Amino acid sequence: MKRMMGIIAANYQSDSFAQLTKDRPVASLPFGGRYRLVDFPLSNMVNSGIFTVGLITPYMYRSIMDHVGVGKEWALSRKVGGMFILPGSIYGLKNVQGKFLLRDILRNRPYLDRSNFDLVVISGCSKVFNIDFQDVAEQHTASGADITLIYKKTDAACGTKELYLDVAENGEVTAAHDAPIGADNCFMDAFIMSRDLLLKFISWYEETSYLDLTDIIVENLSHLYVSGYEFTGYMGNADSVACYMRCSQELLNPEVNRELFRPDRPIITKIQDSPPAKYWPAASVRNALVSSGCIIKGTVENSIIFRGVTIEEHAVVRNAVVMQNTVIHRESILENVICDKYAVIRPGVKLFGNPDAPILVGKGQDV
Amino acid sequence: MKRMMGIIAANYQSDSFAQLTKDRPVASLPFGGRYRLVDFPLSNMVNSGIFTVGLITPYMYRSIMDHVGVGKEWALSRKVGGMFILPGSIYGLKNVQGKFLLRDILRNRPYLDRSNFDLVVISGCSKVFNIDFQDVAEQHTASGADITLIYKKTDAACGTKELYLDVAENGEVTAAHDAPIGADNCFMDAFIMSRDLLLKFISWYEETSYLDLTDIIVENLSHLYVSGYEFTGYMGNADSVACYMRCSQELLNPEVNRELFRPDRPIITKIQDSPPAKYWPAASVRNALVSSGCIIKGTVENSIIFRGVTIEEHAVVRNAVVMQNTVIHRESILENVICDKYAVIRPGVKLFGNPDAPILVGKGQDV
Amino acid sequence: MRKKECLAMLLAGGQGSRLGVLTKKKAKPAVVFGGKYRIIDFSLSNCVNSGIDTVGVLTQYKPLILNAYIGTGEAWDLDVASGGVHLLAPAYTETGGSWYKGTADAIYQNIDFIDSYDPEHVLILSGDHLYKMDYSAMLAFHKKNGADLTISVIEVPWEEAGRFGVMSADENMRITEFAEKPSKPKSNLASMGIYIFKWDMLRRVLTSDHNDDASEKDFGKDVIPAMLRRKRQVFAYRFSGYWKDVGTIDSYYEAQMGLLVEEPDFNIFERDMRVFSNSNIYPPHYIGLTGVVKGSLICNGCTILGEVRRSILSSDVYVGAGALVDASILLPGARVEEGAQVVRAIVGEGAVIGKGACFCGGTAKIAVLGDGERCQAG
Amino acid sequence: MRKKECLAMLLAGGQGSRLGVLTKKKAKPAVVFGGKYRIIDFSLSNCVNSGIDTVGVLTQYKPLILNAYIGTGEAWDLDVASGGVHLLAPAYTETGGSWYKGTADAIYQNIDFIDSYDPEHVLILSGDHLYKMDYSAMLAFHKKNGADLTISVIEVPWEEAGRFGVMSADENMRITEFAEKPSKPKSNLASMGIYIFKWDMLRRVLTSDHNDDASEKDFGKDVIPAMLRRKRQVFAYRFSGYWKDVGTIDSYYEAQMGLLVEEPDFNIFERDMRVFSNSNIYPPHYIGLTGVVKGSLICNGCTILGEVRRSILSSDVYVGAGALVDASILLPGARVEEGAQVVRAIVGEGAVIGKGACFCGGTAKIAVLGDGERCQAG
Repeated sequence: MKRMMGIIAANYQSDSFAQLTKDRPVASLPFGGRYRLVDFPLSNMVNSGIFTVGLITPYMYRSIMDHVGVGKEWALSRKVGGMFILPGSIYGLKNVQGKFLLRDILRNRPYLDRSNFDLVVISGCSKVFNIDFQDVAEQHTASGADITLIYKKTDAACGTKELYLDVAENGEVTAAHDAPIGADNCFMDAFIMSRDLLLKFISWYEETSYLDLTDIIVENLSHLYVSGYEFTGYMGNADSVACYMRCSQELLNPEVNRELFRPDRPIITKIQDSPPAKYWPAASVRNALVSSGCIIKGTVENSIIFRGVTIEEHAVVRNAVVMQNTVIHRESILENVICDKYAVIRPGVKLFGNPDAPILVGKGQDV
Repeated sequence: MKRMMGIIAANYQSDSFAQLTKDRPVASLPFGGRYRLVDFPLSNMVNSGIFTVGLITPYMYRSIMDHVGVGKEWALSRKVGGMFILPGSIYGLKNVQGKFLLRDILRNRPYLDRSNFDLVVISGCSKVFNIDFQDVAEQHTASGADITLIYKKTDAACGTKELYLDVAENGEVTAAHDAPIGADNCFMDAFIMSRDLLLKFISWYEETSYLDLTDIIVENLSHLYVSGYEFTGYMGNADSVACYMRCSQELLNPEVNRELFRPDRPIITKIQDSPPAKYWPAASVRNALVSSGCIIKGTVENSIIFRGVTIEEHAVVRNAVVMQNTVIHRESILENVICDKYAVIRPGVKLFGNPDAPILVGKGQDV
Repeated sequence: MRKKECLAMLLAGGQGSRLGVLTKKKAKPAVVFGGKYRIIDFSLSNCVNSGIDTVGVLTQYKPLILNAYIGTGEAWDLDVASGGVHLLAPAYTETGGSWYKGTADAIYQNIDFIDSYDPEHVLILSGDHLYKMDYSAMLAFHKKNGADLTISVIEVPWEEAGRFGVMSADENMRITEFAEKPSKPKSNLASMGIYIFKWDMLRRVLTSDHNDDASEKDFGKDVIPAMLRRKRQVFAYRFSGYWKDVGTIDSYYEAQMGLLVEEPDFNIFERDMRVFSNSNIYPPHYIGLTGVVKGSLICNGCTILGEVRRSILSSDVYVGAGALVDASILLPGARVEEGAQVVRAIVGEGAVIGKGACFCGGTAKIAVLGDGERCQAG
Repeated sequence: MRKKECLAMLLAGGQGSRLGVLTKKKAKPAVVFGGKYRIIDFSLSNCVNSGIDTVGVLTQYKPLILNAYIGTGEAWDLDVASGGVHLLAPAYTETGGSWYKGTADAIYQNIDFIDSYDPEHVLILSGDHLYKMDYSAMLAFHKKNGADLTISVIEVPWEEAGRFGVMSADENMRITEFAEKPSKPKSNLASMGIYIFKWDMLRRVLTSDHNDDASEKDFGKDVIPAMLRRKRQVFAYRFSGYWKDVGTIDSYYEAQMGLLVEEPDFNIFERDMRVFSNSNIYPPHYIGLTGVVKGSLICNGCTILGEVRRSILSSDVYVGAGALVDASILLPGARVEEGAQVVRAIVGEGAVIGKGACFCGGTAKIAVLGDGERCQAG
């Protein structure tokens, strides 16, 4: 087993989520009925035997700290290793398109300095997949690469700002583009490199630390041996509202669901204590993921229903994502809608969104 | 037993600590050999049966989050109540002299809104004492006061910016001054008020939320019934470098020590796993507090030695505070010195400070 | 450490043989109830909700699953340094091992443990009933009376009184007479098996009970009658809420079916007097295109492709396409394969109803399949 | 859950009667050692440092303090959902209770527990030695040989070999002969009581041992000889570091005195292969104006107003003014009052040496005062 340390960029903001990320980083966006996006990289690391994980946290850290705490649920509340909070820089992240800003790592350099791991796994938060980083590390070591970028063959990644890789037959990454033209290898915001090289990057680029690590890698493709690791499992992309909606719907595909939530590499999240979901005799539910603590009296189709949601009699919820503790009153209809937490949909309200541009109901909003 | 919730202002900065608080709030200043200042209000609350505690955290939150985590050691990692992280506002706190800025509470209003407690205990971090807030709450309720301010009779509180109270015979606070002239009742940065009144303050002063809660209280002394609670135990003041030094030295008084660290109301802190302190045959130690993990080969007098400090042969440490993992090499002499964590004092180095103006050795500094 | 006013001792050592195959591999308090709970959750949650932070759990029969479930008590906010949950199995000493010979003996063998907290009062609980109770109100009543022992009682129908320990009390609720399962009950005030003792008194009484060779070391049969004979201050505390036995297959089944009505008497959705439990992390349950769920409680991790009516599905249950589950309780990890039928049944943890099989009870008798067992078609 | 490659079973049920009064109230693994540790810390820390995250701790004799100390294993990073520490006391079943009859029987009774992790190999440990060992190196050796059983061995002086189980091995370290405490040892390779078994094999061997009425159910006396008789692949793994028995008063005392030298063979200050423990929170220790401390290990919470030389003071120990403590071990909460003398002695937890009293051992014999006892002057 390779000994690795991890870094998760959980600080970046996005303006492609509108009010969904007004008061939270992308990392703490609720997803999949009971998770937050950060649960996926965290669980991937822990399930791959990585128990020293640095979490780059945003200025708006409350939601993520509330959720992750000291990492207890992920077995990261430890005496040796464990979870390290790495506060990210504060300057206008929203305007910057980067996810792996060098300055965030620079600022937390002691985390890298004080460790004795050879390899560092770095992951973003807005792509959803279940991976064994041990496999990646083995290929990385076997290939002798300086850096191994993880990618998925797809030209429909849906994201607004993806990186597509040209990968040669020997696995080497020869070029990168920001559109799938000529290449359908979508970079998954996850890569492995040696700790030494990362420390070198920090010294070399200290003066231009506003750069993104991936930009630095692309810039150095000719000097470095950058290899690609092809991931063949499911990758969901939650990089914008439309992507988030599509990716949520994909969870209703039993095969995707089974692959993402496989019992041998479980996605771990904060434990909440809710009673089982209660279905009333009149409930009508099909093709849906429903979480504990819900009370379902109405109709639900093709939807993801989070913990503690109440759907009253004769209410209809279709092609929707309804987050925690929202109440949908009787005779209202929601189609192609994303409801944030604690929203209230009054009786008889009808919201019809477009599948590609769902209607958003903000946190605590009363409609 | 009164049911109360707590708020600890752990975000304020101070410029009277020089480099000791360069990268940390006052709340996470190491104190007493193994504690941080925030341990005292946290332990006081928990020992008084307050298990819903909001911690107003600073922009530089790493040190405090590392230390407090989710409050597990204080039994605040709970399903009901527990510790709530309340991020404080970011704007230039260093220049502001306030500890209880209304805007920090305003920003975290849901913490107050969603609770059903009658009383709120609010405490700062830079005064050190062991109190039972239940006693205060009982007097508060019996007196019918709107607010009860806790004070200690002393005109030598040492702090640079104390508030002194005029307390009438019936216990009412009639005036407040920023010097002990005419009053030697030093406000201890701790008070109790009803949650309702605090919420009212928030609404009344929303527009002028840069104000400090204590200023608001003083401004309203004539409209409100503000009562004083006299604390008769030991109060140490760690409000500046000189105060911190004096207060540290006071811990060497066995009576003070016994009172502050009483077993029935223990001061709780993060558990670290160090071996016992090891004294070599040549060690000479008197009147000192020494923590686990130290290796003592030289001479220590009238000093506080934190965890993992090494004091080599023929080194002399006198009237000093030496923080975690500092190494003091052979034949060096330290008198009236405060060494921050991970400092290195080279062989033969001699530092003689003044008792009222101790020499500071910064974190990781190599002297 | 502060002296404890009251600590609780929870009797969880019994096999619960009346639950049949459900307790073949675990003690009764560890049996799953209501989808995501285990029977012990109700007593532990009552303790926490009553402000009792120190609980000794007396285990004996197959305690492995119970021990793992309770852990440090974190799930119930009971992982506190000044108290918390302690698992108290019978111990081996210099003179050999000694199993618990009865409820009173179990407490007797743990006198040292109780003394280490120096409590004023000790609350004795047994973990096989479904109820929500604020023990602090009972403690206040006990203290007000200066009682040596207070027994929580509930009015039961006269025709059922003979199944309980029943007592007669004077106008101050001081107990004048106590009869364990009398054939001709003189009262319909039944003991709920919840006692608060002054610890000094209990320690003395247990010691003399221990030395009495004729005693069966049981609270109901020996300790309480002895205290009444000696004219101790024994009071009855009247409780009037929901209280149901879950110690037999029928009562276990009926109490759970009671959770399915629209406004159940025992409400697991209530925010005050919450019921806490220690749960695993499963994804939300999935109801497929062919799934139907009505009038049921469903836990996380389930996959439902068939029809589920008036049933309780614990975590990680699978119901295949074309299968029917009606008026049944499926314990964690149970599988109902394609086209199978499960009616008025309890299916144990990890048990499997094979393709097309029919596992159905009748009006008279609930069908029960043990943990890990398999029922095949034909 | 992933299949476990190797889980550890730690035998912690023995009384340790050779430690005399120190084990009057607790099992040997719970005895305090080196100021802030308990004996079990060394084995548990070895497990964690070797990457073993699943440990069954077999308890029997007075396990209360041990149980409370281990808790969920959090102190050793062993509170992981996919494994962790499990306390395995003998259990009561439908057919009554059954105490552990020997080391092999203790494992036999927990076959179901081990099976639930489906391990390839099982590491058996006993908790009464002081050593640091990377079990993963031993496991690699075991796997390389395709061994059924690998026994960790250490070279001991020939004159002491008769106190151990000794074995002869061929050039590949395959064991050809094993003798438990032979009067005329043919080898000086002593068993350290550390075994790695292929689980499939061990399960079979334990079952046949269980059915053998003549067996004492002991690994050294029964299981290993039986495997050798049947020509199983049994190998010896040579360990060459520090390894000391702490199971008698003398060895317990000497091993601790060994920690006091400037460069001890067993180093608790080392950062790799750290020793973890579960500690309470005490303030730093206080050395008063009249205090003297030389050549000693001192824990938090102590107050030292007298003279302490070549001694180990556990947490919360008090040494009054004018008192002398020399070449002694003071367990947690011990009090040495004004003017008392303690020399070559072990003072139990919470024990008190009264004002002016003298509690001194000699060169031949260490003086030992039991937990909570009191030694008065005159």
